Amino acid sequence: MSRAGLGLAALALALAAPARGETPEVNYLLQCQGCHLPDGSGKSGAVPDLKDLGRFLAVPGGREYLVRVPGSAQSPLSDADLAALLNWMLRRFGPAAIADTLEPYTPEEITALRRPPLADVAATRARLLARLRAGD
Amino acid sequence: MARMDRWMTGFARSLARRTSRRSVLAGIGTALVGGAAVPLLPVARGRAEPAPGDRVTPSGEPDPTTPAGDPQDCGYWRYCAVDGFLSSCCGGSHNACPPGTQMSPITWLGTCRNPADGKEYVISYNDCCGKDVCGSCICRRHEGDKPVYYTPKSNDIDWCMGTREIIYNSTVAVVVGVAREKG
Amino acid sequence: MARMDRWMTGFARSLARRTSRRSVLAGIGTALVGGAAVPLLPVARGRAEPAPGDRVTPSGEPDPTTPAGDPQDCGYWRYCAVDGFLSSCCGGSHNACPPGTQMSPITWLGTCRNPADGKEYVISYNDCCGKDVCGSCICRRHEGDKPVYYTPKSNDIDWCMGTREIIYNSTVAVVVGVAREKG
Amino acid sequence: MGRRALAGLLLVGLAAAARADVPVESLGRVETLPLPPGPHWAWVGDPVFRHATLVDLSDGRTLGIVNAGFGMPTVLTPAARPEFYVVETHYSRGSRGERSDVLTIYGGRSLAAEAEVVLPPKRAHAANTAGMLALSDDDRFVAVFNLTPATSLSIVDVEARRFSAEIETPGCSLAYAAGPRRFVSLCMNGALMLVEVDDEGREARKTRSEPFFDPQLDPVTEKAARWEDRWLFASFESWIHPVDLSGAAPRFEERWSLVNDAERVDDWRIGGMQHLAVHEPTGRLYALMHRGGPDTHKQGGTEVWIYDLASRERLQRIELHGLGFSYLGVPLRAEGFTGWLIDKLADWTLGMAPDIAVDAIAVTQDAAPRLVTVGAVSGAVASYDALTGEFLGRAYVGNATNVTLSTPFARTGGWR
Amino acid sequence: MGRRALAGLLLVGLAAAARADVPVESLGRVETLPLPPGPHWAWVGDPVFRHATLVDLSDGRTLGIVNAGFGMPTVLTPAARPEFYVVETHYSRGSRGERSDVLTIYGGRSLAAEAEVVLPPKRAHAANTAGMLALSDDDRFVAVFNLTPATSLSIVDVEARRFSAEIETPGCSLAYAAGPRRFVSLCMNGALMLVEVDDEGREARKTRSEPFFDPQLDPVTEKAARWEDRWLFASFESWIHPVDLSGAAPRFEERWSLVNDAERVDDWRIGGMQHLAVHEPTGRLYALMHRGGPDTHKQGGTEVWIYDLASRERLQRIELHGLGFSYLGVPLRAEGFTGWLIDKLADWTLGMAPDIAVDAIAVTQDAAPRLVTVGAVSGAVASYDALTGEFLGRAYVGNATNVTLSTPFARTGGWR
Repeated sequence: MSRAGLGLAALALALAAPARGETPEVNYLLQCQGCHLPDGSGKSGAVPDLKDLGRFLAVPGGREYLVRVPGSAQSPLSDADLAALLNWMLRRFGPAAIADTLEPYTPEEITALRRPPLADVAATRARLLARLRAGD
Repeated sequence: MARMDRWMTGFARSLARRTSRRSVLAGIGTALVGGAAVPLLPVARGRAEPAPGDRVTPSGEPDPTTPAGDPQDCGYWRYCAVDGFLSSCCGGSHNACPPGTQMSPITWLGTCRNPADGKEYVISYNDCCGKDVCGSCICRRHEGDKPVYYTPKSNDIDWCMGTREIIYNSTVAVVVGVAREKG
Repeated sequence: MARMDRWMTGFARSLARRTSRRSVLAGIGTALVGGAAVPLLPVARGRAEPAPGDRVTPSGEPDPTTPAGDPQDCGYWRYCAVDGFLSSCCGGSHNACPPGTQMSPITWLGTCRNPADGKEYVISYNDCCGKDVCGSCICRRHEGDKPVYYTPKSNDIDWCMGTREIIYNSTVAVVVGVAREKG
Repeated sequence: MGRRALAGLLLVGLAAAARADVPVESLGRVETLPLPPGPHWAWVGDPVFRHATLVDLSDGRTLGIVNAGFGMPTVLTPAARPEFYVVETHYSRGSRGERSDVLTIYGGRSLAAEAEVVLPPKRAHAANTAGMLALSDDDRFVAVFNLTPATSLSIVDVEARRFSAEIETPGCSLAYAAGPRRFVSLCMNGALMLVEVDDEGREARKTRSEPFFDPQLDPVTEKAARWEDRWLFASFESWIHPVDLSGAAPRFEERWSLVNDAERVDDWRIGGMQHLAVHEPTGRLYALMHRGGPDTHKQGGTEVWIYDLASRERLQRIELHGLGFSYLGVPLRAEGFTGWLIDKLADWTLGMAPDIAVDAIAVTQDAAPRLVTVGAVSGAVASYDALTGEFLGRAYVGNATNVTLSTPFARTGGWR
Repeated sequence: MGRRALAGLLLVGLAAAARADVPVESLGRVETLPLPPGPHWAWVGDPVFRHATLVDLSDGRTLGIVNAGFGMPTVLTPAARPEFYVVETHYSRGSRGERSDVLTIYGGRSLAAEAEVVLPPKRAHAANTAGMLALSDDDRFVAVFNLTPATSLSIVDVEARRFSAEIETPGCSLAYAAGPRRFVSLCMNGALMLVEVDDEGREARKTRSEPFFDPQLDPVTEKAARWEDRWLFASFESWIHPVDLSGAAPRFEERWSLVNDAERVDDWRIGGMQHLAVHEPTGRLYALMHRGGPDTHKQGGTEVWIYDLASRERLQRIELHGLGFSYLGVPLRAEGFTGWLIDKLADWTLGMAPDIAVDAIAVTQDAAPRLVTVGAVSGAVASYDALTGEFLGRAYVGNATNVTLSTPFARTGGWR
C-alpha cells in the first residue's frame, strides 16, 4: 500500500474507532469537565452553562445544535459514546423534569449529525436562543 | 534526620533511588519560563515502576519513599502528563496550591496508571495562578499530550485563563475518578 | 576573519590577550538583575595596562586591539568605575545608547586614567533607560565608588531617574573633560 | 608590574607627549539601526527577561532589544514598512491587577515604541510559539490567537494602527498567514479553518475543510513552516503534511516521511519548540531531529536534517554543536582556558542530555543563508552555513534563555 | 523490565486486589501558612524573577512567594500583626508607560495581596538593599527612601493602611528604624539625620548629628546591622562604628576593627551585598569576609567571622561552603553522581572566583539560630548552625539568583 494509502486507512480506522468502553461519567471528566467544570457551570462569556442544555431541545434545530457544537462533534468519542454522554449530561445538568421527557440520542442520530462541525457557533446559538425567547 | 530530607536533594535522597528508572542526568532540571515551562535540562519523565516489596499507603498509593509515591518527585505516578512546576515543592501539595495563589478551575484532564493497584485514574491538572513562576521541581512528562489546537489534551497551554490573572505559578494533579482505559 | 570577531569571545579573542592583567577566571561574568547589576561570576575589574608596542589611535586612546582600548571589553580604560552592562555590547557604543533607549541626563561623574597619555579624564557614566537589562558584557569595576548615601559617587544607584522610566538597560562612559587629579 | 610593561608605559608616555587630549564627547547620543537591514538579522526571544534581542548573525553583534511582557516574546516584521510588531500582556501590578493586551509597533530604525493597539484581553498563552500570531501576506492585518478557552482571532489593522475585529473560530485554534487577507487555523478534528477578512479586517468568509490528519493516531505539531503558498506540518511520527493554500480551498498533498524505515526503527524523530524551517530560494527544508520514543515530541534536537522539497530527498544531516553555557546571559568560561573546556562539555551534554539540546531553528532567506539554533538552556545562539552545514560559531546575546526565534525578513530579504 | 520488577508488579497487583480505589479528591484547595510561624523562616529575594521566596531553614521547604515588581525584592515583617510588607515599582506596560509605586500588604497566613498603599513614584532603586526601607519599632510606620535625585522619605501608616507624608532629608539618604516613631538616615558628610514622625506619620522633628566617620577616607557601607538600640556600621577598611540610638541624640561609640594587623596586611576585608548580621539573644556579630584590595567592598565573602559584641573579641571563623549551582532555579546535578561533583566544584570556585562567593548573610533569632547564606550565582541557600558554625546543608528555593535576604522575625521570634 502506498504511503498515502496507509494514511487514509489509518484515518478511516480512527474515524470508525470502536466504543472506548468508558462510562459517561468518566467521559465527561476526560472530555468536558476541563472547561465546563465539575458542576457544569462553565465560564461566563467563554464556556456555556450546561444547565441550559435541555432548553435547546425545545426549539427546532436545537437537538442538532447540541451534536454539532465543536466540543461534541470533534470529540474523539465514538458515536455511541457521544450519544450516551449527551444523554447523561442532559439528565445530570438539565432541569429535573427532562428525565421524563427526554428522547435519548441514538448512535445513528449522532452519525448523521456530527459531520461537519458548526463553523459559526455563536450565530447559531443566538438564533436558537432568540427562537426560545419568542416561544416563551 | 528527617528534617534534612529535602536538603541536597541531588545527593542524599537521590542516591537511595539511583537504581530506579531514570537516566544518569535525570536530576538536572528544565526551566520556567515566563509562565510556561520550556525544556531546559533533562528531567525525570519516565514512568515510575514499583520495585519489589513496595508498600502501599492506606489511601491506595505507592510508598512515599519511592518516586511513584513521593509528591515532590516528578516520577510520582499522578504527574504522568505534567509540564510545569510541582506545587508540592512551592508551598502547596500534590493537590493543593501554594499560599496566595488561586487554583484555576478551567483545565485539562488525562489518566495515569497507579502502580500500586494497576488502575488508570482520571487526573485533573490544575494550574496555580496569580503569582509568578515558582521555579522549583520542574517536571515535564508528556504521556498523551497533544498540540495546542487539541486544547482539552494540551499541557503546553497556560490554563490560568480560569482565574483573574493568567500568571502561572505551578501545577497540581488531583485524582477525580477511575478510568477503565488510558485516555 | 574580522566579522567573526565577537564570536566565541571566550576563546579566540581572549586567547590573544591571555597574558594581560586578568585572573584566569576573569572571563566569567556577573549578572543583571532587575535593573541593577549584582555580583554573579568573576568579571574583569583590573586596571588595564598597556603592553610594549601599544599603538595609540588618532583620538588619543589606546589601541582598540587591547582591552584598554576596546569599548566592548570591561578592561577599556574609561570603564574604571562602571557597574552594569556595556552599551557597546547592547546595540550602542561606548558613548551612545542602544536603539530605543533614552540616555539619562542625570548621573554621576568620576575620573579614569587614559593609559595612552597618562592623563586623568572626567568620565560621565550615563545609564541607558526604558528597556530591560541588556544582559551582555556585565562590567563591575569600582574605582572610587562610594555607598548610596554618597550619591554623586555611587555606581550602585539606578541613575535612570532622569528619564521617563527608571528601567535600566546598560551604561555608557563619555569623556567630558580632562582632570588634573584622580577625583 | 614586570619590566617589559614598564618599558611599554614609557613608550606610550613619550608618544603621548606630543598629542592633544582625547576630545570631549557629546552626551545624549542614542544609536539607530541601519537601513537597509542586514540579511542575517534574527530575533531571539527570552521569556525570563521578557524581551527579544535582535542579533546580526554575520558578526554575532547584538543590535538591540524590544520588551515583550508576560509570555513568549515573538516579533513580527512586515516587508512593506520598516517596523516590528510585538504582542504583549501586562498587569498593572506586575503579576496581578488589571490586564492589558496590546500590540506594540516599534520603529524599524529607532526600535522605540511608536504606537500601541489595545486588544481584547484574551490572548492565548502557551509554551508553544508557532501559530500564536500571524501577519497577513499583504502586511496589513495581524491575527492574534485568543483562548478563554473559547477560541477566536483578534484582527489588528497594523497599517491604520487600530483594532479591527474579533472573529470566533469554534473548535479551531492558532493562526497562520494564507494569502493577502486570509488566515488558517487548525481544528481539533484534524481539519483546517480558513478565515478571510475584508478591507476593514472584519470576517468576510469562514470555511472548514475535511480533516487531513488524525489527531488521535498521529497529530501534526503546531510548529509548521511556510514554503511559498504551502504550509508544511510535521507529525509526531515525523510525517510531513504539505498543505497548498494557493487556491480557494486547501489542497492536501501526499504526506512524506522525514525518516526512512531504518531510522524509524532507531527512534529518530522530530522534536523541539520550533523544528521546521525552509529556505525558499533553494526550496530546502530543515528539520530538527533527535532519538526518542513516543511522547518525546517536545524534546530538543541533536541534528538538523536537510531535504530538497521538490524531490523530497534528504540532502544532508548536520550534527549540531552545543550552544555553550551561560548563566543569566553571561557566558560561563574562563579566558583562553575553559572556553574550550566548556565548549567540549556543551557538545558532550548536548548528545547525552536530551533537554540540553537545541530547541528551535530558523534560516535566513538570502543567497548565503545562515541556519541559526537556540535552546532554553543557553543565552547563546549558534550559526551554520545553511547550504554546506558548516558550523560558523556562537554568539552570546545577553539573554537568560533563548526560546523563540525568527528571521525578520523570512520571505522578502528586507524592507521594500 | 527486569524479572525482579515484574515480580514486584505482581506483588503489588495481589496486594491491591483487596483494596478500594484511591479516593476522589476535591478541587480548588489552596494552602495557608502555619501559625505560629517557624523560628527558621527566611525571605530570599530574586530580582530576576522579581519575587521573594519564603523558605523554612529547618527543613529546606519552600513555603511560598510574594511578587515584588521592578527592583530588589525586600520583605518587611511586623511583630504586631501577621502580615508582610513589600514595596513594589510597576509600569503599566512592563518596562514603559505609567509608573506605580505601591506598598503591598500580604496576609501572614494567606500570602495573598490584601491591600495596597499607593506611594509617590519616587522610590530609589539601587543594587544595594540595606536601608532602602524601614519599619518603625512600634510596627506602625514604614519609611521608603526616595531619590529623584532629591532625597526624601515616604511614610506609610501600615496599621491604617494609608500613605501619611513625604519628609525631605536634604543631603541624607536611606532609612533605618531607630525607636517607636523614629528613623535615621546617613548623610553625605558622615553625619546622621534623625527623623521623628508624629501619630499621623508627619514630620515631628528632624535633627542632624555631627559626622562620625569620614566618607572620603573610609566610608561606612549602608549594610548595617541592628543590635538592640544600636546600629553597627562597617567601613570599607573593616572598622565597626557602633551608634547608640537609645537617647534623643545618637551616641557614637568607639570604633573597633574586625581584622587584626596581620589580617589587614593579608588583605582580609568585609564585602558583599549584606555583610553584617547579629544574633541578639547571645550578642554575637557575624561578618562576611574575603581577601581583596581597595575597591573590593562589593566582593562576596568566603568566610564568616563571628564576634562577641560585648567583648569585641572574635569567637570563630567559618569557612563557607559553595552554594551549589543552579540554572534558573534548577539545581545542576545528576542524581547520585554530579551532586557530589558539583558540590566540590562549587566549593572550589567559591574559593577561586571572588564573585561566585556568598553575597549576603542573615541569622535567625531563636535559641538554636541558623546562619543562612545566599549569592547571586545560585538559586540555593546554605544553612549553618549559627552557634557552632556547623554546615547543615543547602536548599534550592526555585530562584534564578538570590540577592536579598531577611529573617522575618529578626527581633521578636514570631508574631505577637
